[in-house]
Amino acid sequence: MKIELLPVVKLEQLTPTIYALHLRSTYIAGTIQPGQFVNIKVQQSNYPLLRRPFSVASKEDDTITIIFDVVGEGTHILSKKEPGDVIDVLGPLGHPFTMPGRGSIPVLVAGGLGMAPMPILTQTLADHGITDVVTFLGARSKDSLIDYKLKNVHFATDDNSKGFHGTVVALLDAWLDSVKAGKVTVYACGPNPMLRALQSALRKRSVGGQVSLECVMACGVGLCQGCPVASVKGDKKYELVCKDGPVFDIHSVII
Amino acid sequence: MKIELLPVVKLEQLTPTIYALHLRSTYIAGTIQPGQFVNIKVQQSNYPLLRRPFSVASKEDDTITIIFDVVGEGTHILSKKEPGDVIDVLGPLGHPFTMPGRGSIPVLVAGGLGMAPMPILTQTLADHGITDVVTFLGARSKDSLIDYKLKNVHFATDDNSKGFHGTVVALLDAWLDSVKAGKVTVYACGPNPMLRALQSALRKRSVGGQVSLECVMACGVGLCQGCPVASVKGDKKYELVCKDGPVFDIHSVII
Amino acid sequence: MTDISTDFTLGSMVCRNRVWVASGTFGYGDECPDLVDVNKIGAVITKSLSLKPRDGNPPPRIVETPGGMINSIGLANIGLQRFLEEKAPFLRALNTAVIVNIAASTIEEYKEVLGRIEEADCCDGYEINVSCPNVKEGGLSFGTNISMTAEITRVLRPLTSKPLIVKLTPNVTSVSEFARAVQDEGADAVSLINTLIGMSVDVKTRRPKISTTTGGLSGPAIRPVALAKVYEVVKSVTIPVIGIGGITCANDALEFFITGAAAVEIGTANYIDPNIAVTIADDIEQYCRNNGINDVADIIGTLQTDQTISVVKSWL
Amino acid sequence: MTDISTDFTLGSMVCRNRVWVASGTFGYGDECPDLVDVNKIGAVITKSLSLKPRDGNPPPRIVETPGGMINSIGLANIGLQRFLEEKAPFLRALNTAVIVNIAASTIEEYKEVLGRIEEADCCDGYEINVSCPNVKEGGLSFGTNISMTAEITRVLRPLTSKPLIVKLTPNVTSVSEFARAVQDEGADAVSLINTLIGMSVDVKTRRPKISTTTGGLSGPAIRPVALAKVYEVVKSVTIPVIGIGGITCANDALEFFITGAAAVEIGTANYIDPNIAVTIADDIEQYCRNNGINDVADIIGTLQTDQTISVVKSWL
Ligand SMILES: Cc1cc2nc3c(=O)[nH]c(=O)nc-3n(C[C@H](O)[C@H](O)[C@H](O)COP(=O)(O)OP(=O)(O)OC[C@H]3O[C@@H](n4cnc5c(N)ncnc54)[C@H](O)[C@@H]3O)c2cc1C
Ligand SMILES: Cc1cc2nc3c(=O)[nH]c(=O)nc-3n(C[C@H](O)[C@H](O)[C@H](O)COP(=O)(O)OP(=O)(O)OC[C@H]3O[C@@H](n4cnc5c(N)ncnc54)[C@H](O)[C@@H]3O)c2cc1C
Ligand SMILES: Cc1cc2nc3c(=O)[nH]c(=O)nc-3n(C[C@H](O)[C@H](O)[C@H](O)COP(=O)(O)O)c2cc1C
Ligand SMILES: Cc1cc2nc3c(=O)[nH]c(=O)nc-3n(C[C@H](O)[C@H](O)[C@H](O)COP(=O)(O)O)c2cc1C
Ligand code: FES
Ligand code: FES
Repeated sequence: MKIELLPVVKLEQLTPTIYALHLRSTYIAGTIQPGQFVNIKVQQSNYPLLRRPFSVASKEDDTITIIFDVVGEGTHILSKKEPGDVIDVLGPLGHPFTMPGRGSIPVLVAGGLGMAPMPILTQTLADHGITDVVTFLGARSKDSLIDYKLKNVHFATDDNSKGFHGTVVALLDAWLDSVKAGKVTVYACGPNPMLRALQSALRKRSVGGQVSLECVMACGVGLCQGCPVASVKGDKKYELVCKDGPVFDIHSVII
Repeated sequence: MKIELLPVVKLEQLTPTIYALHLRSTYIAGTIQPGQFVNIKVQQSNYPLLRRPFSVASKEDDTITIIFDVVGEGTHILSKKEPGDVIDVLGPLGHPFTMPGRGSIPVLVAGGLGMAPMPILTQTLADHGITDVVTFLGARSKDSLIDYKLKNVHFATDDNSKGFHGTVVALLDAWLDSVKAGKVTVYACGPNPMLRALQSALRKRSVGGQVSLECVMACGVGLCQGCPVASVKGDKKYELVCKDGPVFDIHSVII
Repeated sequence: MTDISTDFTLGSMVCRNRVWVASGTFGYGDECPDLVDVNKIGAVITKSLSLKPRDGNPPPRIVETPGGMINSIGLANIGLQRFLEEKAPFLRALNTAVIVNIAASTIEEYKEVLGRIEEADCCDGYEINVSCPNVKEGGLSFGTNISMTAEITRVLRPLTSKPLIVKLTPNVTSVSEFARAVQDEGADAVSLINTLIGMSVDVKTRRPKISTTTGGLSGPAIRPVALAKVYEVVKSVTIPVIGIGGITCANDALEFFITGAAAVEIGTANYIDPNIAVTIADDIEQYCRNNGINDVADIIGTLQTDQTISVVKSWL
Repeated sequence: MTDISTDFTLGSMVCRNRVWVASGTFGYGDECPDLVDVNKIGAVITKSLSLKPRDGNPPPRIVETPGGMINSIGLANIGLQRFLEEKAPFLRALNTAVIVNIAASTIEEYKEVLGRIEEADCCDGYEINVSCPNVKEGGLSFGTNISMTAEITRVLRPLTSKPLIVKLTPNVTSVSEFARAVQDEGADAVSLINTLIGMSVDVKTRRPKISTTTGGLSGPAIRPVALAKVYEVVKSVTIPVIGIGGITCANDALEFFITGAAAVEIGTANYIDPNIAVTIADDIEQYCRNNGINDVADIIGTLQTDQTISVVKSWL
């Protein structure tokens, strides 16, 4: 990990509130693994005070991309960046997704902006020769379904504006009827309520997988102990999302 | 006085750090008097917390102009504004310059950004048919001599890069040798050390005048009592720069 | 706009809403008639009034800090006499609650000021600023001494039947003990917090940034401290608690209401927008409408805390 | 770069510079070797260590506030045993001063932890975190009780000849009384401030934003409070005062030095840049060079206050 001032290559607006920010970093592009994140100081002043964590969504040559939704002051400031600006980025951080066992089909399950780590995961799976991914993407409505660089996507929307009418977990669950439990590895990211539903759906079917968690972070590197998630494995009551995660065995954490 | 969201008409860069910001306000342009100021919230967030006071430097039709130097976070943010942005402005505020007595020549004396209220004063004097103004403008170096819309300007620089080599007060003092004390009214604005020198120079010659003061302000409207200046007139020990000033009789205040 | 109950009654004082303006941040209510309809404010609290006029401290009196500001105004005020002559008529004519805030350096001065205002009958209630130097105790602040704070309350209580609000300083170990003490002496409410003691230095000149070296820190920076103090006091008294500190918007005010404040006072935020109290009151009404709440009172003290983990609380 | 004296000696501990990292904000010094050359930090202060490992508090443990953050980590730490096994060797090998910060819930626990670290001889000094719940007193914080704070110092003092620094809490009426008390018991220095008690509420859920309701406020927002407390303590003790609170850059650190701090600790700012202490130390050296100062010590306590107006000070 390093702290670098990265030049903005491009800011792409994907929806009224969702953007893809492309930054140049030979170092991060060369070392990033899917599921890892970067911690961004959105501007030089002390406001906002803390860095903001974002999954690296994809990489191409010396460029990395983050996809973000404007939810507060920090992401608002990011949404005003333009080529010529530089941004203070710390990364890559955290524990990545690992490749599925031989013969296991990777099933990517994302809710809303939980899609962020999926493009680079898809890319990395392909680099490992694994191209039979199945992706399930859910959102409130079709306007927030971002299928940026995703493959073989099944959509679900709460408002029935695209694809399956219902949650992405319900859609996945129905689909799992058609496959053997041992044959798939789930990769998931999304809001906690969705992840809890997913956990119990998978547990019933004894399907395993990996989940990328989000939580408020102060440092992103293990200094503050501010990002615990309760764990059912090992002797520690809590693991740290920033250092031990953000990717965990989906059945090891109490979300 | 009102609080308005004013559209940015244009941001002009006058020097590497000094800008002229043109804002559209029919109301302020219609009511502003020379020496009055506006109090600006540089952006919508709570950072920076307080408004920043700026003299109105000139007006044209429905547009007012402020001239500012980038000295800190607030002015830095202002220097990034562009047409299409709106800025939260409270004004017009404060006690203005008053017109000189009949037959008295207005002598405008400014140090650095103290020139800010002088263009509109020049303009207003002309509107009153007074065109024989003499302006003395001093700065550290020629790069910070802003003679935007000033008339009949005598320059002074500390580093001898333009005009008189020395302070603007020394230049004025020499010039005053050639005029009768009762024949001029001084209008001054600038850093406090300059204003103190000016005060004593004028006192020696029994020349009167008006001075526009600066100080840190929290409210700009008399609510906080945060902007006192010691006064030698009246029964109050202090006057408020924002409400009783910023323009004072130059011999009434202890700067 | 009349569907939501926003009013708040404290003894004989009826306020149209629970969003007030804090002492020292709104002058005597007559400063910016162009910018604000004062009658829409829940209660106008005047700048602290002392018996004699006070010039206040030398400049500089204020400095901005991260998320806040430090002030050392020195309680500049026009004094009782001029207040009664110049301000009382305006305040009496207002169609909203008026609270006179009183500061003093002796118990006798508190009594005299309150007594004379009571005679003039120009307000609906009193707020007592106890964060003042007690000249008889070498300038130690009344407000950091629990028996002095109690005594001020005790001697003032019989002088008025109007609500008596004691404004507490946060610069003490246990503000709830002070709250209980003034409750026991008959205060109708407590308001908190006054400013935290703060300081800032100009590195270039090696001088403090305000003339008196230390001053009072206010603004959003102190909101978490204010909220924690209100939480502490709400749990330990039965009289209403008025929350003050760093409130800039309806959301901030709601944090205080949820925590248990019966009303809030807006301070520093008035400097950015003198109409902010009215805006916040309106926004809270709208919040109630949007959330099916009929009375702002129904929000108060609705904080959901997890009691099972409160034992670990003092470990940070 | 060797022209400026930056070092600071406290008893037997020699620090290469006066910019340290604060407890709880730098782990055990081994967390980000990629980002910082730990040996360039003036002193590394470890996360508070307790006798037994502590899991810490449930999430959420942190929330950002205006200019600051609230935390309630619950003193999550690996406990003495694992510390000695896993961290002590690394710390002993460091080529800079190492200060172990100790937290405990009984006097006996303080003694045992300090005693066992002393045996292991793996540090250059101790910082005692007294902002801990005293289980024998129903969880009241040691640090808000002057006699408990003094007693901790008294019982620990004979156990070590290394410097003993007592870290004071700001959540008291008069922090200088605490400083004097620990000075009288033989503390080599005091450090302050620990966090202010703060709170924040999620208006949507009506729940506190951290699981334990209140937590510790840190960051630039509290810098004015920290500086005022340091000023108060510097005037009343003769032992060195270590300044802590909201320092993010050399200018901030210089405010503390000018006010009289002998060294500073960087806390929250490490989360934004773990190398910030080194940068600040370098920038201060550069500042000295630019201003013809040969020794950082020459800046300390150079504050110019106007004595003639200090009488009006307590009127805000
Ligand atoms: C490992 C990790 C990866 C992430 N990846 C992405 C990503 O690729 N794209 C993306 O848009 N977002 C991502 N997030 C969430 C992102 O960090 C927050 O949206 C962002 O910090 C909000 O900053 P803000 O200043 O705009 O909002 P704030 O003003 O800080 O907060 C606005 C709202 O968002 C909530 N929020 C703030 N921070 C977080 C957080 N860390 N997690 C969850 N909720 C939060 C707040 O509680 C508040 O309700 C990720 C978070 C983590 C921990
Ligand atoms: C009535 C009045 C009229 C003014 N007119 C102009 C003008 O026309 N053009 C212009 O460029 N500036 C003017 N100023 C000064 C201007 O308000 C400050 O430069 C501005 O507030 C700085 O904001 P900042 O956030 O960039 O700097 P900050 O980060 O707030 O401060 C940077 C530096 O500037 C100093 N400073 C801050 N505010 C003031 C102030 N109000 N007066 C003096 N020094 C200050 C600070 O002490 C600090 O050293 C005026 C001030 C007043 C009171
Ligand atoms: C410039 C200024 C002057 C103040 N004057 C007084 C005062 O005269 N009497 C008083 O009781 N409080 C006074 N206060 C304190 C405020 O009423 C309020 O308690 C404090 O500022 C915290 O609220 P805030 O963070 O919303 O400003 C003053 C505050 C400021 C900033
Ligand atoms: C997340 C966090 C954890 C902390 N943990 C400890 C601790 O274990 N022991 C301690 O003495 N202080 C602890 N502190 C307090 C800091 O050391 C420091 O005193 C305080 O944060 C003020 O400094 P700052 O504003 O620079 O952060 C912690 C602070 C934070 C923010
Ligand atoms: S965010 Fe600091 S330890 Fe994880
Ligand atoms: S700036 Fe508030 S009274 Fe002048």
